Amino acid sequence: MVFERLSFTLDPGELLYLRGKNGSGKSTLLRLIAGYLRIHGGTLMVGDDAWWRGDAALSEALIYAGHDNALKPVLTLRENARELTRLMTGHAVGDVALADAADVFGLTGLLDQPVRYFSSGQRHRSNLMRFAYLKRPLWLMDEPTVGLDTENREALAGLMRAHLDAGGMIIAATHDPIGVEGAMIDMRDYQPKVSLEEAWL
Amino acid sequence: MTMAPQSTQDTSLSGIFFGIVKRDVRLAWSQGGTGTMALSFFLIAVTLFPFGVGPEPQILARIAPGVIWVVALLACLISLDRLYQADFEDGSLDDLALSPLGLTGVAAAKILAHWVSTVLPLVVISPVLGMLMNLPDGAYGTLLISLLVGTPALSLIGSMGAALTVSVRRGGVLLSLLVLPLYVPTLIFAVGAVDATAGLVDPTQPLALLGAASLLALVIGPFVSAQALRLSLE
Amino acid sequence: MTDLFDMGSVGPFVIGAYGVTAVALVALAVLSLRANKAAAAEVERMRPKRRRKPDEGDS
Amino acid sequence: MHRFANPAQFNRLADRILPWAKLVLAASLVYGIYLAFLGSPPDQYQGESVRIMYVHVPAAWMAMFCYLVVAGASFTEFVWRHPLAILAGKAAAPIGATFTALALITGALWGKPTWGTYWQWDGRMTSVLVLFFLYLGYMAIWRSMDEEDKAGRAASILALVGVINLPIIKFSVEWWNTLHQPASVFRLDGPTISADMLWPLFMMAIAFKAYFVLVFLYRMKLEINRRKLSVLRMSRVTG
Repeated sequence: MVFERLSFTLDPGELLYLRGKNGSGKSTLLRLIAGYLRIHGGTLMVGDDAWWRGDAALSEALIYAGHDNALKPVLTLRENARELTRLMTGHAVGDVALADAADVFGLTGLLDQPVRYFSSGQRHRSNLMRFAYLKRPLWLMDEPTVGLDTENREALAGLMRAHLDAGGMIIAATHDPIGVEGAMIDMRDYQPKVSLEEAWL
Repeated sequence: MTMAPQSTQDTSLSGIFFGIVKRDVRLAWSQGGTGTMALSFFLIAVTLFPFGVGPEPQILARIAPGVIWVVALLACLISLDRLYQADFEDGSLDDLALSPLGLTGVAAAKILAHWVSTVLPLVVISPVLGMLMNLPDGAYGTLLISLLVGTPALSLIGSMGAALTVSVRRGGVLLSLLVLPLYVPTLIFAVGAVDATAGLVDPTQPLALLGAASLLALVIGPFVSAQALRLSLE
Repeated sequence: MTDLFDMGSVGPFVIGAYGVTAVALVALAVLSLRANKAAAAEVERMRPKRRRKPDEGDS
Repeated sequence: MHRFANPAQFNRLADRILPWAKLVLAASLVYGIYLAFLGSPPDQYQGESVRIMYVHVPAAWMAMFCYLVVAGASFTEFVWRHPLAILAGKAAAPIGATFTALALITGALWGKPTWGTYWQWDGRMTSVLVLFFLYLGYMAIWRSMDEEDKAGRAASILALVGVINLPIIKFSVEWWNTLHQPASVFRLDGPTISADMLWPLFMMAIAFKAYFVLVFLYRMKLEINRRKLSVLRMSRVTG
């Protein structure tokens, strides 16, 4: 059991930061919302209908960016983006949308280079690019600012602000403020008192 | 007002499905893919048998179907542990799980990609090995049919093993321990069919049983693989 | 009624079969019991200490 | 935690059953051995070697029974996520594997005097051999992953897939057997079972069942204690 009695509502246009030391459940909460984990108690609601794990409607409404960059080193950045868009929508990604997305993080020059030559910073930015070329209302970001220099942090902040203004929602598990104001939850307040495992003793 | 995800209305599931198949076939034959590995293993391993058993044509002819099928099965097996593990390691399994197609559909697409990219080449090359092994002339047709009808079960059942061992380091050995017992029916029926033709007996019964085994694997393969993959995502 | 020892040439196989079965089942039982006793002792050793002085180090 | 799933309650139940299991085991074993050796006649064809049947056949039955216990535990794990049920699978598997190995060994020891070869690739024996590999796979998965409960659920999936495939494997092996051995081989527990041969068989079967209950309950206690240890150690680490 990682946390309990946690509940919040997020309205369109709002950003929620998840604070807390490592292992306090930030990533777990994000992965739970993304539908990877099984909920022991409580429900995940969108509007008034509940979402279940592996529920296609759930996955079509969110973009999740975790710690490792889901990129195939053999393929170029453009091909990776094309494959991800096809995976999520079944259609090809528009070249204009892709060019704009690459431009946001200054990756235009690298679009046609195989990812295996990228530095880890470039790979991380390539992973964040998905928020630019995929149109989904809910963004789930796990430590998005790791390894970003100030210029790219600004780019990310701008991207997030634009998304919020368009009525999108963001949940970001991060320690440092990106400069985009938003509500905040500290996982420490929801540490489990009696863990499920106690019942074993 | 929740901003409706515009893409939901026109998500084409078939587009996703064949997108995954194309991607995986391409990856299998690109750098670090398993396509070439399985094919070269198949060729080398079969040619070992004459060295072991001796070149007498009658002996080779007698064991040809069994050897070709067992080595094809092993070649398929060694290419399976990277089926999901590669995606698991670089994090793209998370994206696959989020695809509107659903994990079962994704598993089916990856299994089809594995069959096309790794197993089909084995089937295409098998007549050449049949010659090496002095396979009786009449049996080539049934060998090809049995491989075409039987090998899907190898990919489908193997996929379950690969999904179960996706988070296991060096899961290849464990994968073979899990999957080989389940391969027994397919192996028995397939070799039975080819032996039947060699013995001028009608092979339709074993071929029918082989098809049934593949159909059962088709029913449980993708679903069980999806459940096992979901485990590794937790 | 047969005499236990005049089973002729088959004797060793019969005795062997029963012997192997006995050895295997007894071994499994003893191993299971001993492992359980050890685990139970370990649980007892760790649990009371945790209650009385929770911060005492692990012995 | 579910009402029944409470480990303390299970231990109490186990402690009530254990004395009875020991009693039944002792009684049925003594009477079974007596019947097997002194209380039943030698077979008119095989002579004394038929006595191996009284150990071989119950062992094969138990091999199958234990796998059904494992499959049942795996099924409850997926339908009700019952924390104790998955341990039942883990506890029953080694017992099942032991019985399967015994069935194979005693089968070979029986084959040698009767047909001159230790291994006959007879349809039923080959199925037991494949069952043995299914056990090995199940037990191997339990130990293969860092997190035990994930390993347990993976093993449960395999057990369920195994139980679906078992009849198919059995059929295919029998079909394959008739293909290669058209001559009707003397069936292991063939039609020549006379009444007084049934009694030792029945008694030994009861003895093996009682043995199973005894060792299964102790292994369940073992698994529960192991789980308690991991919880204690984890809580010690996380403070």
